[in-house]
Amino acid sequence: MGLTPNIERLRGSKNMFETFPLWPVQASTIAGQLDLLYVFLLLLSLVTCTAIFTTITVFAIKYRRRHGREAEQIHGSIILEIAWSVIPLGIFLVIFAWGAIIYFHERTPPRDSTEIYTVAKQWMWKFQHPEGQREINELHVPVGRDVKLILTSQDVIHSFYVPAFRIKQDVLPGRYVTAWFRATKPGTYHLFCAEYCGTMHSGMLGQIVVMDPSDYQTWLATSRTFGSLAAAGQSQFEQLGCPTCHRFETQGRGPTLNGVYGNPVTLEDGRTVIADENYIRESVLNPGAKIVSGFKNIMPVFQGLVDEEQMNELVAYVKSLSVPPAGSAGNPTLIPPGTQPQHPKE
Amino acid sequence: MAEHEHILSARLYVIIWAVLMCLTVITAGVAFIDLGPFNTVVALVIATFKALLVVLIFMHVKYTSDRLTKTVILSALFWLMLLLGLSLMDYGTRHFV
Amino acid sequence: MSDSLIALEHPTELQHHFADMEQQKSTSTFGMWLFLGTEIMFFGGMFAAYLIYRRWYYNEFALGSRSINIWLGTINTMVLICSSLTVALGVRAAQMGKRKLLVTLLLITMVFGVAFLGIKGVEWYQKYEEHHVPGSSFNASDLVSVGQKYGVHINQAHSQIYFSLYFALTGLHALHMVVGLGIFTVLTYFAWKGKYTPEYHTPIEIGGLYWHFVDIVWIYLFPLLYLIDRKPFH
Amino acid sequence: MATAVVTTERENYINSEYGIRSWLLTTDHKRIALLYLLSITFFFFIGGFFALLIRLELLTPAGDLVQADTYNKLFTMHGQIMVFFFLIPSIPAVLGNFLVPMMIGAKDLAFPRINLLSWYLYIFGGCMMLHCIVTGGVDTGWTFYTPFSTAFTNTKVIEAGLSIFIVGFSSILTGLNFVVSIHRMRAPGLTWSRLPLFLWSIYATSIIFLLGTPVLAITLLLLIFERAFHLGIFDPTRGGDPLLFQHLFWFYSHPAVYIMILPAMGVVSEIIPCFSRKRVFGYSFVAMSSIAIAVFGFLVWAHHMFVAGISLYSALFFSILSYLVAVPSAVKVFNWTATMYKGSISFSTPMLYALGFIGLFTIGGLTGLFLAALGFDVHVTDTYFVIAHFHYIMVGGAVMGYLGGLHFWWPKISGRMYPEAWGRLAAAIVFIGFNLTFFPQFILGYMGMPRRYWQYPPEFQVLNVFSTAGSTILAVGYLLPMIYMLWSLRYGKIAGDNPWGAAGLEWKTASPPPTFNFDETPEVTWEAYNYDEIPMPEEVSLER
Ligand code: HEA
Ligand code: HEA
Ligand code: HEC
Ligand code: CUA
Ligand SMILES: [Cu+2]
Repeated sequence: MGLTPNIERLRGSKNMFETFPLWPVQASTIAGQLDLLYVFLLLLSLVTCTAIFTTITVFAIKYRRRHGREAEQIHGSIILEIAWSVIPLGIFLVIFAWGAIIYFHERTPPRDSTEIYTVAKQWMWKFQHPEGQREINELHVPVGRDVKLILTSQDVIHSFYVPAFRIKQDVLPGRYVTAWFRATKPGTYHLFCAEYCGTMHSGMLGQIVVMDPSDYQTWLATSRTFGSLAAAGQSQFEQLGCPTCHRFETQGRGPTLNGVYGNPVTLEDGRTVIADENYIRESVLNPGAKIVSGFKNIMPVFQGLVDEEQMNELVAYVKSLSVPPAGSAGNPTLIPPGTQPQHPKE
Repeated sequence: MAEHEHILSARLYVIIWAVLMCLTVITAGVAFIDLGPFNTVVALVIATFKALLVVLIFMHVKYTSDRLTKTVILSALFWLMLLLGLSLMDYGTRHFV
Repeated sequence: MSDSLIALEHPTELQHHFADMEQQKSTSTFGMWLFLGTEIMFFGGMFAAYLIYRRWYYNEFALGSRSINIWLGTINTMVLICSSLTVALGVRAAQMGKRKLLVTLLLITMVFGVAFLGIKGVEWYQKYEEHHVPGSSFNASDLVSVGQKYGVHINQAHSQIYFSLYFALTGLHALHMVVGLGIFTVLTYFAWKGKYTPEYHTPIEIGGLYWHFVDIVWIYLFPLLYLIDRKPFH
Repeated sequence: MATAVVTTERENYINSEYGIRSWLLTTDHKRIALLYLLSITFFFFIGGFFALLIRLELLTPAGDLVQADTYNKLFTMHGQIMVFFFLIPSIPAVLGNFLVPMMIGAKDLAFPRINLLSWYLYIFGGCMMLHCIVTGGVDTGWTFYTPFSTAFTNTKVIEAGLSIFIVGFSSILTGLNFVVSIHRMRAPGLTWSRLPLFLWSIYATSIIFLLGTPVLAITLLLLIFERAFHLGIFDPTRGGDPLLFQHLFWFYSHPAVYIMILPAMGVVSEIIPCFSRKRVFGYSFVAMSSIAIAVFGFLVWAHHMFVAGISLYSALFFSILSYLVAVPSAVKVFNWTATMYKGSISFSTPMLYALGFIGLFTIGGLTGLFLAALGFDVHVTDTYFVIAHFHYIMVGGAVMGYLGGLHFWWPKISGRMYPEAWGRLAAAIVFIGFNLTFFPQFILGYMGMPRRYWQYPPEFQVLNVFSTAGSTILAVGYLLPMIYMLWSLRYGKIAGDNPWGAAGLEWKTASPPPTFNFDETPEVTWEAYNYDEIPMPEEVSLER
């Protein structure tokens, strides 16, 4: 791969005035909320700046130095000091609360989002759809569906940024982080890498293609699939020999993985943790870190044996063994090779 | 300066030294007894006590009339707590939500 | 203004920009205390790392700590405490103007300091032989098997983090000791020359503050690095 | 002209001794200040030169002027030089060094030799940085984020880190000197409540130097070890946490932004009363707000990490505290404004810079509030919005404050007046060029243009062209003062001891001051800013 994989994307138009927007497109549910806050902040700043600058200008003119007029010595005023500390503080707290509400919204994906696994690496984006489609530097999503991205990086820190959606999330190596959005408008939008990641940081571009649901169905149907992610995970699971210990009818040498995801797990040292994606990831890559109560620490370390994409498949598979709502609407569920109650597909 | 400069007795220094030595032995010994999570607590309490003795007596802080010295020590410790406390706060709450 | 004039009305040790000895002395000690304050923050960054990884990788920290020779650690703590005593007594000797005693105590202090570094060296050498020095030759498989014996899983990479912090903390501390020895060499020289009097011995005092501070750092490093978990396994 | 007077000139710190040695081995705080002035100016122009190259590259969307790697090195070295080798030392080490002893009525700083040592540390670190640049440079961004800096880049991270480590000690020692001097060496009668506000802000800055910089030092040391020996402390593949690096880095680097702005606020708090002929409105509030900024500034660092993967709760915590720390800044702005009320205002160059400071700092600060709003930051973090925010504060605020202070005290430093008309012209050019450079970047940022981009989508070009155009105007604005100030050294009008009719002990001695500042230790019997007792010379007022 050359150093400038995406340079063509940058050379679209001929004249710089051909496109000269001053406001980013709104293409997600959050965009509108954020723009509202922005407008509020702009107005607030405008008012504050006008007030301060006008006052200064008026003083500068009215009290400019003239013969025969001395400055009047005024030492201060406690009331004013209190007023201009408390009032701004009040305004600041409003901004804080508003920003916090949006942030809270941004950080809590709706329960039944479609989960797309994303791996960032120098300098490209790889996406794994639950239905098995894989994409590089391009992500197709339908309008109106909640999409949760489960992101990880293979090397350095990157950042998943779609200005049209007003979302951004740093993508860290060695750990899953999540982000979510619901697209509202069909179109093709920039995907930027926003955290500096080396030579081609500015070339680590992608496109988010938002489609009408029907177009999306066609796209799904026509694009190559590698079997659903969970199914791929299942075959990984078998190839890596996990079933020798993790059986489904009974507790084997290892705990059964049915219903693990999304539920609390009691650990050997008495703590309980919720089994989220990061927990599953850690259980495989570094099993000794958290030992399930009642089990011995015999599970081999898989660090270095599975790469990020395989890891994602395994996680998707283990997750598919749990009953919704912890699972996700978009994810086709597998029938586990055991007796766990099955749930209907989407 | 000389008029209010404290010259402490050599005996006091030796006593403090003896206490510090004993505490060192105790802290090493206690580590071998299983106190559960309290092992760490005990070790740190002893260490803090030792440090206090050194600061107050050997470094004469107990005898200085200068409040500034104490302010400097306390604020440095306070800032250390900020660094440790606020960064640990992030680590401690990452698993929430 | 000629220098000789100043010299007439000022004691020789008084620098030109101070009004009197008292101001000069309180200024210098205050400066040293502030410096020690910054030192706390300097070590603080590593303590933050230590705390976080100790919480994450407790087993590795515990076994790593076990693998360090507690005897050497304890003895070294004692050596440092002894040196602190001699420093404190040295300051006292300076206050009383006992030149010979002062020089002797400073020399003993330095002997203790060198002994500390020597023992430290032995300890590091042991770690080197056990391949516990972080870097390309790091190997903690011995800890892994100890862990297996007791049913704890040891991840070698995480052991390396423990040893990195161990070497960083003790190394930086040792560096402070070396600097301290340098300071004390100079102090001893001037003390021997009879520069310090009951009226003027600020350098001894602030040198002493520095030494005690380095001692205090060790007082914390000892339990944090050596005593994480020494209790018998069940 | 004035040159005829030379023979009868009084002995002062400049002509008391001659020869290179007398400068390189000096322990006189004023000479050290001049040494700093020279070295800092040098680094400013290097950093500015890199900025111009950055701007030129960004003139077109495609990366065509330099290679991608070169570009990455450009902004890294621009940031590192501007922050660590120019702005952090600027006001403290130049104006602070020159003025602190004089303002407290002392002959020198508490530890003159340590003061010289900190200049040598600065130079040593600076040479190392230059060597690093010449032999290849660094490309990590000024923030050195791991694991890129420790395990992926093949540039000279260790050398750059060491050089910053070393200047860090220069800062620590300078701060130490200031705190000790202000505590222990004030002239009789100069109580805390009579301290000029510049000293309050230098004092607050020094607190940050003392308590923050050591953390940066140890962080860089760990970074260097990590890179050299792959210890794993910051490396996720070895169990380390890259966010730990960010926590430690910002623990220092957020307070460091207050290191950059507080001294400038101090300068403004001196200039405005002088040119309004009034006592500062709410003296004690302005003084205390400096301390409050220094202290609370340590509580907000993770607002640089809102999308970095910190916990939701600490994000909320650090966001709300960011708003608390903004209150004292607001208090300052309001008090400065109120100081002008019923004053008798004239508009010499320093005053123009001070007014420019208020305007641009307010805009920069307000956009800081935007960034501290969690949800909002998610969209604009790591975009040009952030770039615009901090250039508004650091260039529009701090550099303006620095230039204002330099003009204000130039007569004291050099004994000559700078040419007033040129001064005002340059101030206007800087102001215009600045806004043209950085205002478009707010829009760019909100549109989504990420920072540290060597090439960018074409729809961002128009605004980038504005920005580049502005930066060339800015360059002219910065070159002018350098030229006319050098010119004034020889041809400038001889300044009196107190050409502005300013309050403050530094104006009570000769210009340039004698080596030991005062012939005899002054005794202070008046409050700060007693402008009712000092007339302003006619020349200043007539010149408007
Ligand atoms: C001198 C430097 C300086 C100063 C003083 C500040 C001051 C502030 N900064 Fe800034 N900041 C930087 C330099 C500075 N900053 C730099 C260099 C970066 C980027 C680093 C990097 O990533 O490379 C940055 C980044 C940065 C971020 C992270 C952005 C990101 O990367 O996502 C945030 C987020 O909260 C922030 C917030 C603030 C706030 C709230 C203040 C406050 O202190 C501002 C307070 C001032 C005011 C508020 C104005 C005056 C007030 C009034 C006039 C009151 C009236 C107002 C009302 C009533 C509404 N800054
Ligand atoms: C104190 C701090 C400071 C100062 C003063 C400046 C000053 C300027 N900065 Fe800087 N800037 C930073 C601190 C600062 N910057 C930091 C911390 C970053 C982040 C880096 C990172 O991402 O890691 C940054 C990043 C940054 C970027 C973003 C790069 C990117 O993300 O891709 C840009 C782009 O426009 C920019 C522009 C400018 C400009 C035009 C100036 C102008 O104000 C400069 C004007 C000065 C001159 C133009 C000098 C004039 C001199 C000459 C004309 C002569 C030159 C000739 C010789 C030396 C022989 N800066
Ligand atoms: C040698 C036996 C063995 C093999 C092979 C094995 N495991 Fe495990 N696994 C265990 C044991 C024992 C535990 C419980 C102790 C622990 O947490 O380490 C466990 C725990 C887990 C958990 C946490 C379960 C819970 O209830 O919290 C997950 C997830 C898991 N394993 C996944 C896998 C996957 C995926 C593979 C294959 C790549 C695998 N395991 C292979 C023995 C094994
Ligand atoms: Cu990936 Cu920047
Ligand atoms: Cu900040």
